[in-house]
Amino acid sequence: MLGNLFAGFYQFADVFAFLVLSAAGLAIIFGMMGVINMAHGEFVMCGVYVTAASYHAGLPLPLAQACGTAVAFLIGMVLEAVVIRPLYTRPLDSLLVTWGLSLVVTQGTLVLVGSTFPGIGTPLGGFRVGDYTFSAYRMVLFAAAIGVLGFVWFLFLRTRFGIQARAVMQNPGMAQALGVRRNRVYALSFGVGAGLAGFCGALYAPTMSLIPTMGSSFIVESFVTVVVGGSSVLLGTAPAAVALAVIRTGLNAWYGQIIGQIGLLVAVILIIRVLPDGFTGWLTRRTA
Amino acid sequence: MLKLLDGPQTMGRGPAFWGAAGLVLLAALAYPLFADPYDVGNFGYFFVWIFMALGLCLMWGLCGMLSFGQTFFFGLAGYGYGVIAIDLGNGPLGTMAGLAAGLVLAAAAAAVLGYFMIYGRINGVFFGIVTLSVTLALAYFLGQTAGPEWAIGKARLNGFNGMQGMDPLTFPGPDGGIVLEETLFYYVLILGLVMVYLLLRMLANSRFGNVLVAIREDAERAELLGYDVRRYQLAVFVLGSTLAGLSGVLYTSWGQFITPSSIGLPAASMPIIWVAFSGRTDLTATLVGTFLLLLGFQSLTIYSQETALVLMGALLMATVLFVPRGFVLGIGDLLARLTMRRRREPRPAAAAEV
Amino acid sequence: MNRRDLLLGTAGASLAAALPRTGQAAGPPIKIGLLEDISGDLASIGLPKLHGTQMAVDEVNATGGILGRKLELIHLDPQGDNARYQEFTRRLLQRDKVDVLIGGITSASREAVRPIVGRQNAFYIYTNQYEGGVCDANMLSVGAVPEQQLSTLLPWMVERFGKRVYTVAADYNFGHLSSAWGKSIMKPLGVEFVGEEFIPLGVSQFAQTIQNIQRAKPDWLYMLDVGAAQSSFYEQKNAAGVRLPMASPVKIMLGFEHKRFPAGVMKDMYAAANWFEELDTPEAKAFVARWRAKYPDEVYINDMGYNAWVAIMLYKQLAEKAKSTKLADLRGAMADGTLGVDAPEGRIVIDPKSQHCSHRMRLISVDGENKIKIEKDFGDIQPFWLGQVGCNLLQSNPREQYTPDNLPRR
Amino acid sequence: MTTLLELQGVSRRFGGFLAVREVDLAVAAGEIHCLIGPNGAGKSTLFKLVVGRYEPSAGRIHFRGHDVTRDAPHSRVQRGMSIKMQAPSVFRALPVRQNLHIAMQHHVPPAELAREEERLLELLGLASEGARPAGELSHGQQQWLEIGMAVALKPTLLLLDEPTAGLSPEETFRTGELVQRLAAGGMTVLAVEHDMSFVKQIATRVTVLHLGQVFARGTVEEIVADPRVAEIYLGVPHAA
Repeated sequence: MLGNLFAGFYQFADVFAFLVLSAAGLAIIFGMMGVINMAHGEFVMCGVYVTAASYHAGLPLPLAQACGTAVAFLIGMVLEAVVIRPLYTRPLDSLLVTWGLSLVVTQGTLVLVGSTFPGIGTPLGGFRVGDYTFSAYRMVLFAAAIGVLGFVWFLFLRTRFGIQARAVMQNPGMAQALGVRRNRVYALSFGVGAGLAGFCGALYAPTMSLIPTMGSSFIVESFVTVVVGGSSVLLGTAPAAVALAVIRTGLNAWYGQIIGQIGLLVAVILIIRVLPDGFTGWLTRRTA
Repeated sequence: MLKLLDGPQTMGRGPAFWGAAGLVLLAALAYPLFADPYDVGNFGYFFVWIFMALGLCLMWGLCGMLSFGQTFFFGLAGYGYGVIAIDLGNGPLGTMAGLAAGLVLAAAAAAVLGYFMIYGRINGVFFGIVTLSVTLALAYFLGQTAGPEWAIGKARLNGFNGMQGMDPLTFPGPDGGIVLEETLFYYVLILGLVMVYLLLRMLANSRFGNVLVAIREDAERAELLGYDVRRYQLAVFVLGSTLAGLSGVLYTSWGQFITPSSIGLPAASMPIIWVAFSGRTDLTATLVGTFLLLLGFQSLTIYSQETALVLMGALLMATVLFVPRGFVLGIGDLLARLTMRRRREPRPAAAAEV
Repeated sequence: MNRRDLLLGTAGASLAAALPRTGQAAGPPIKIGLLEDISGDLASIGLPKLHGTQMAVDEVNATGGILGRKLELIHLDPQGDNARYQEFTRRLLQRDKVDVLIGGITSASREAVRPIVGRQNAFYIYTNQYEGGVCDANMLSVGAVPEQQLSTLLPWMVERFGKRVYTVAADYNFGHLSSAWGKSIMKPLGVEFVGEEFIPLGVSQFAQTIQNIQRAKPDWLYMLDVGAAQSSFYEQKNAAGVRLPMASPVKIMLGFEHKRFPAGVMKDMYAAANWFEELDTPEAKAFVARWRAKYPDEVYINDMGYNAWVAIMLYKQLAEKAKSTKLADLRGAMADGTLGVDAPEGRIVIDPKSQHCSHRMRLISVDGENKIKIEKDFGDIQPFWLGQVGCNLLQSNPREQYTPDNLPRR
Repeated sequence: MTTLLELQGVSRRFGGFLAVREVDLAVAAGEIHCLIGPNGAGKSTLFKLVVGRYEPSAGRIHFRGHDVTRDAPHSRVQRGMSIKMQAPSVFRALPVRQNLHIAMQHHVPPAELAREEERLLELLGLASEGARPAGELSHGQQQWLEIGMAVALKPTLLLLDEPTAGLSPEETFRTGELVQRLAAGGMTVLAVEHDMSFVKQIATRVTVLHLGQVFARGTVEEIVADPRVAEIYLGVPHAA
C-alpha cells in the first residue's frame, strides 16, 4: 500500500522534474524576450557534454555539473550578443537563426567529438519502499526542479536584476527611459535561460546515453510545457508542469507511453484553444 | 485577368522580367535534350517540393499565417494516394483516383483544422505551435501502425517502415497507361509549376490578394474595412495546405513509398527554412530559392558529407542575419534598385499602380 | 580534400601497390555504391559500416580486384533521412551506374531503397541484422535474422533463467516484429509473458517502465529498444536497483553499450551474435588487428561493420564465379546453394531461396566489469524461415516483406 | 429625419466593472454627432460596441433598421458603417495608394479605381506621397490617410474616434473642414472628440457621457451652456 502510494508520487515527481528542468530555460527566454530558442536542446547537450568531460577529467560530479551549467551560461551570453540581439524586432527570424545554430552545434559536435561519448553512471544508488526499489538520484532531480523554481522566484522577485527584467518585460521603452540597460538585461536573461538548460543537461548527464543529438529528447516536452504555461515562468511553468505531469503520468501508467505522448500534444491543442496565453493568461486574468 | 500577373504583391514586371522568365522556362524545357537522364529526373524531384513551398509562401508570406503543418497535409495526401491507389488495384484508375483522393483529403483536413483554429482565434506563434502539435501527433500515430491490424483495405500503413506498393501516377493510355516517371515526370511537373505559379501570381495581385496583405499587416484594420478576415484566412489555409497535399501525392508517386518521417521533425521545418531563406513575401523568390536550396543542400550532402549539416546551418544563420528579407528577395531588391535608379524612380514601391 | 577523393585516393594507392603482383587490370573498375549514415542520429553505427566497406575494398584491390577489375567505392551520406536514401539510390544507380548498391541502417531506409532498386532491376546488399522476412530477388541480406539470433538465444534464456518474461520494445516495426517472433518461439516452451511495453522512438525517461517491471516480477527482460535515447533505460534501471538478466538481438555486438556505459550497467545482458570484437579465434584476431591498424580510433568493431566487410567478400566470390556483374548471372552463381566465403566467424553460405546467409552463432554475456564471455557456440545456423513459409526466389520474385502475421499466400 | 443608428439600453460589463450602462443613443441621418466626456467616461467602449469589436452585455443596437447587436464587425461595415480608429492604424508597410486601394476595391468599379484613388489622394493632400509606405508618413498625414480609407468605403455612417489626436491647431481645423465637406455630401458622422474647439466647429448634436451613462444631450450651444456639464468636464480650460 505504502509502496504503491509512494510509487505514484515518485512517477509524478519524475515527470514533473523532467518537465520543469527541461522547460525553465526555454520559458525564461521566451517569456522575457519573445524568442523561441530552437537551439534549446543544444544548450542542454552542452551542459551534458561539459559535465561528462569534466567528470572524466577527474572532477567530482557536483563540481562537474557546476562546470556544465557555467559553460552553458557563458556561451548563452556570448551568443545573445552575436546572433540574437540583431533580431529582437523579428521573433520569427530568431527562430530560424537558432534552428540553424542547432544544426551547426549538433553536427559540429559529431565531427569534433565523435559519434558517442562515454557515460558517467548514476550516483547514490537505490532505496526500497514496500515492494519497489527506486533510484535515489531521481529524488535529487525532483529537489533540483523545486530548487530551480525557487531560484527563478528569488531572481525575479528579490533581486535588482529581477525587478529590472520584469520592467523590461512589461514595457521595454519605458524601462529604458528609466535608465534600465535593456541590452544587459536581455543578455543576462538569455544567459540565465541557457544556463538553466545547461543545468538540466548537467543533472540528466548521469542518467542517459550521450550522443550529439541527445538534446532533441528534451525538446518536445519543454516546448509543450512552455506553450501550456504561457509567457511567465513564475505563473505559468510550474502549474503547467504539474498539470502535464498528472496527465502524462496517468496516461503512461494506464495506456502506455505512446498514448502519453500523443495525449500530451492533444492537451496542448485543447489548452491553447481554451486559454490563449496558457496558464499565465488565465491566472493574470483571474487576478486582474 | 492577365494584367494581374504584375502587381504590388509580386516582384518583377515588364518585358525584362518576363523575357528572362521565358528564357529560363525555355532552358528548362530544352534541358532534357542534352542533360544526363538522371539529372533530369533529379530536377523533377526537386520540383515536387516547390508546390508545398509556394503554398506556405501564400499562407505565411502574403497572409501572415505561419503554418508548421505543411508536412501534415503532405503526409495525409501521400498516404491517401497510397491507400486509394493500392485498394483500387493501381493502374490509371487507381492512381488518378488516388491523386484526387489525396488532394480532397488534404483540403478537407485543412478546412476542419483551419476552422477550429481560425474561428477559435488562434494566431501568431500559437498558430505555428498548434499546427506543429497536430503534425507531430500524426507522425507518432502513423509510427505505431506497424501491426497488420493497421490496414485500410489491402493497404497496410506499416508503421515507421512506411507504406509501399502503390504505382507511380499513370495517365490513361495504351498498354495499361502512360507512367509518369523520369523525363515525362519532369515535363509534367514543369507544366504544373508554371500553372500554379501564374495562378498564384494572379491571385496575389487580385482584390483577394490585396485583402491578404491587408490581413498580414493588420487583421483588425482589415476587418474594419468590411472584410470577413477569417473567411479569407480559412480559404488561404485550405489552398496552401492543398498545395502541400499535391507535393505529398507527387512525392509518394515518385518514390512509391512514404513514411512517418516525411511528416515529423525535422521534415516539418524544412518548408519554413526554404521559404524564409528565399524571401517569404514573394512567390518568385520562393520558387527560385526553394529550387536553389534543394539543389544546394543535396550538393552539400554529396560533396561535403560530414560537414554538410554544419554548412547548411551556417548558411541559414548568415541569411537571416545579413539578408533579412531572404536570399533571393535580397538579390531581387538589389536588381530592382539598380534598374530603378536608371529610370529615376524614387523607390520600387512606386510601381504599385494597378 | 573531401571524403570521396580520400576514398578513391586510398583505394588507388593500394591498387598501385598491388599491381606488380597481379599484372594489368582488365577493363573499367567495378563501381560499388554505398549508402551509410555518417551524420545524424545513426552516425555511431554508420561509421563502422563505412570503415568495414573501405577496408574490404582496399583488401580486394590489393589482391587484384574482382575479375581483374579494381573496385571503385562511391559513398554518399543520406544523414538518416529516408528521402535522401531515395535520392541517392537513384543517383548511384542512374548517374554513377554502380554495379552493386550496398547499405542502409534502419528498416525504413531499406524499404525506401527497395522499390527503386526493383524498378531499375539492380542488385542491392543489405548488411544489417534485421527483423527478417524480405523476399526480394534484387536484395541479398548479409546480417543475421531472427531464426539465427532469437531461436538460439530465447530458448536458452528460458531454460537458464525461467519462464516469466517481460518485453520492452521500441514502438517501431523492428520492435513489434521481434516481439511477435519472441512469442512464436517462446509460447511453445510454456513461457508466461508478464508484461509487454512499446516505447515511442526518442523517449529517454523510463521511471514508469521500471516500476511496471518491478510490479510484474519477471525472471528476465526481453529488450528490443532502439536508438540512443531509449538506451538510457539501462542506466536508469540500474540506478533504481533493478537487477535482472536481459536478452536482446541488438545490444553489445551492435550497439557496443559495454564500451560506452559505465561498468555494471549492462551486467547480465545476453545476446546471440555472429560477430563481436572479442571473438577469440585466430581468424577473428587477425581481422581485428588489420582493422585496428587501419582505424586505430574505432570505439568498437561491431557486427554491422563486420557484415559490411563480409558483403564485399561475398560479392567478390559471386562475381568471380559468375564471371559477370549482371544480376541474373550473380543469382545464377548462388543458385546451387554452395557459394560462400570463409569469414572470421566461420564459413558463411548464401541460401538461394531467400538470398539470406547462414551464420555461425555464439551466445555472449556481459559481466559486471563490462567483459564479454562466450556462453555457448550454436554452430552454423541456416536462415530457414523464409523457405519454410514459402518464399522461393528461384521460382518467383514477390518483392515482399513477410512476417509471422503476414505470410505469403500459398 | 430618419434615425440611422440607434442604441437601446446598451450596457457593457468587464468583470465587476460596468463600463457602459444602459445607454440610449440615436444618430439621425445627415447629422454630425459628437460624443464627449471626461477620461474614463466610456466613450471608446461605446464606440467598440457600435462597431462590433465588443458585444454588449445587455441592450440592442440597430443600424439602418437592422438589428446588428450580434453581427461581426465586417458585416456592420458591409452595411455601411466605417471607422477611423483612435491611434492611426494604417497598413504601415504598404504604399499609401495601396492603402486606399484596399479600402475601396469593392466599392468602386475597377475601371474607375485609379481615378478615384487620385481624387482621394488629392482631397487628403497626399497626392505626392502615393508611393511611400504609409508608415513613413507624419502622424497627421497618417490620421488623414486613415480618414481617407474610412471614407473610401463610401459609408452611410462614418465613425471617427478622436480624429484630431496629436494634430496641430491648423491641421485640426482642416480636418474639421474635411468632415463638414463629407457631411455636406450626405455622410452621417459620429465622432468621439476631446477638443472642444473642434466640436464647436463641426457638431450639429452633442451627447455627453459620464461614468458610462448619458449625462446630457443637445446642440453645442445647449451643452456649452449647461452648468452641470461644465462642472464635470468643461470646467477649466475649454470653457471659453
